[in-house]
Amino acid sequence: MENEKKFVNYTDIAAAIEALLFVYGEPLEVKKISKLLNIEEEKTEIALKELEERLKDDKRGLRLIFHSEKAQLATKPEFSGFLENFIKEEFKEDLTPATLETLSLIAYFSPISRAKIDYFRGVNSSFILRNLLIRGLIERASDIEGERGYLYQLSFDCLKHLGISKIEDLPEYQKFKKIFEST
Amino acid sequence: MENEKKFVNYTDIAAAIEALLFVYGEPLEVKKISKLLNIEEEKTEIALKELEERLKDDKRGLRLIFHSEKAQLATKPEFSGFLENFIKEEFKEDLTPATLETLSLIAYFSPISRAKIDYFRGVNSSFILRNLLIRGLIERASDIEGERGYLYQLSFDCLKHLGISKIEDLPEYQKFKKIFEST
Amino acid sequence: MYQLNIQQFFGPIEKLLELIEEKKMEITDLNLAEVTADFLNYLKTLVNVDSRVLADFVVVASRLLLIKSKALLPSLELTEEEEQDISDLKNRITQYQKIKPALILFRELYGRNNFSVSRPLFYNSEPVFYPAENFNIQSLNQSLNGIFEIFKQIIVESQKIDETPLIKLEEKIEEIVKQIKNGISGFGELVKEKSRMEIIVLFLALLHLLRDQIIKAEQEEKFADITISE
Repeated sequence: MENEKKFVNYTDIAAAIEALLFVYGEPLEVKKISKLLNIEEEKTEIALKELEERLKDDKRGLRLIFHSEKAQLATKPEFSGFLENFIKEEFKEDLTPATLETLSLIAYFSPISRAKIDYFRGVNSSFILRNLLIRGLIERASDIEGERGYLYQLSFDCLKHLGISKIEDLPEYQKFKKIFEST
Repeated sequence: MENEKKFVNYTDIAAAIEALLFVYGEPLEVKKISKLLNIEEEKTEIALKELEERLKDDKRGLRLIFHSEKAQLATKPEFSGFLENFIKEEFKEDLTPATLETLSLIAYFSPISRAKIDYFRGVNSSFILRNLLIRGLIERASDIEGERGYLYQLSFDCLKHLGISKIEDLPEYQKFKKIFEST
Repeated sequence: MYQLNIQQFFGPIEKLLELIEEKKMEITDLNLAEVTADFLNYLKTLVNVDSRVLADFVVVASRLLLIKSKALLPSLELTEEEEQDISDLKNRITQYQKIKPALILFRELYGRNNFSVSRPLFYNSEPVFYPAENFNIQSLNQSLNGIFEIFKQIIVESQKIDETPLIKLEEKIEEIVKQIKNGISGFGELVKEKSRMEIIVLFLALLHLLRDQIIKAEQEEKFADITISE
């Protein structure tokens, strides 16, 4: 590539990733970043970690969000007070108790099938799942349909709405994940 | 405001400005920034200088464009060649099935709202609509704002590319129109 | 556009757990028998709920009734399948109880309004016309056919639900009272040629009437018909 840049170290790569994510805006796959920068995925991962650490500094207004092998640049939640105008329409409406119940099951136990959600709630959840998909709060885990149908997980938009930078940041995530696995 | 942040020093303010400029995208007047953050203009100027200096660091992929009383966050010029290539490459790729789905709904039923598109597809389409707008394949229908936001239609270039002069020329147009109206 | 049924109520497992926790009780057969009446009362409040969802509630209610019957008649012997159903219900409530704190934490976090904002795709770029190779009239037509193929299934499924008449407990209570007045005296006669779903609701109605002492019922021996009278 004519405009190819030579990287000297991880700090260099981290700066390029910052520029890339800034321009793209949406979540970008780690694989794709590596391809664009023409470096190994392993190096991309290290540089992303470096960028993430650097952004944690109080001097910075941005943070990295990681979810399903993608990364996105976003503002830190402590500045949400200045950014009320930018809340998406879909997130303004309140969720019903049943919708929140379903969403929280998906949050803690994703990727999770509809059968499993129905089992826990004791009631058919297909309408609620459709509603959550349309609102963009959840997404199908991948295009691979499992034996018992699709698996669901939170979307990037939902993570941003919650103000967390990765799913593991949910309160007491590990504890509940363990409890869930034992059921 | 519940989420209002108290500033302790200029570093704090600089971080908030970074978040603000990141989201607004376009050049923001010092006056407007001061108003949004509820601080004196003088303080905004000092914090902007601090942010500008900090961004000059090699570790950063972004820079501050600060002139004639306006500030904007942008990528460093050394990345511009590489980023331009990225955009070009990105749009050379085939349309994904999800993108084609969205485009077909817009083609046959324009002008159509996002709510309707989401309803037929059963998932949120906001990212795809943005992609199609940037690709110049669709446009917002002028002056008509639907109840839940904009209406979308194919762009003039797009109709020309398809080789049709009006949407009624699309195959099976009448059949789909009937189904659409009955739902 | 047909409207999705956005559900304002709790799931049956969540509701049962709530009833038990309200009384600060453990999840045992005896305590489940204790909250059966409350659960049936909750079921009565579910108006305008689609029958698929109502059926799920009725399944839970019928298991509760089984537990309740066993508590009232210790001599009643349950089949292996019934025993299995009861232990499955207790298991589910126990599991729900363990994960419930996570659901509460999530609700709190969701309502905090402490969010991150990202930038739209290629924010500072102007639209440029970039058609792709696979974009033509045929691919558009194919895509739309695909959408309506899937969409038709959803509509058919939801219409199936809409067409099943809602079986309301209140109506069934009235029906029993009316039938007794008409001279019917056996539950068997009452449920003749009714759907499974209707039989369950009729049985629920019967229990309501018994509880409120509006009617009397007798059963000579196990599996014998239930005689009902005013």
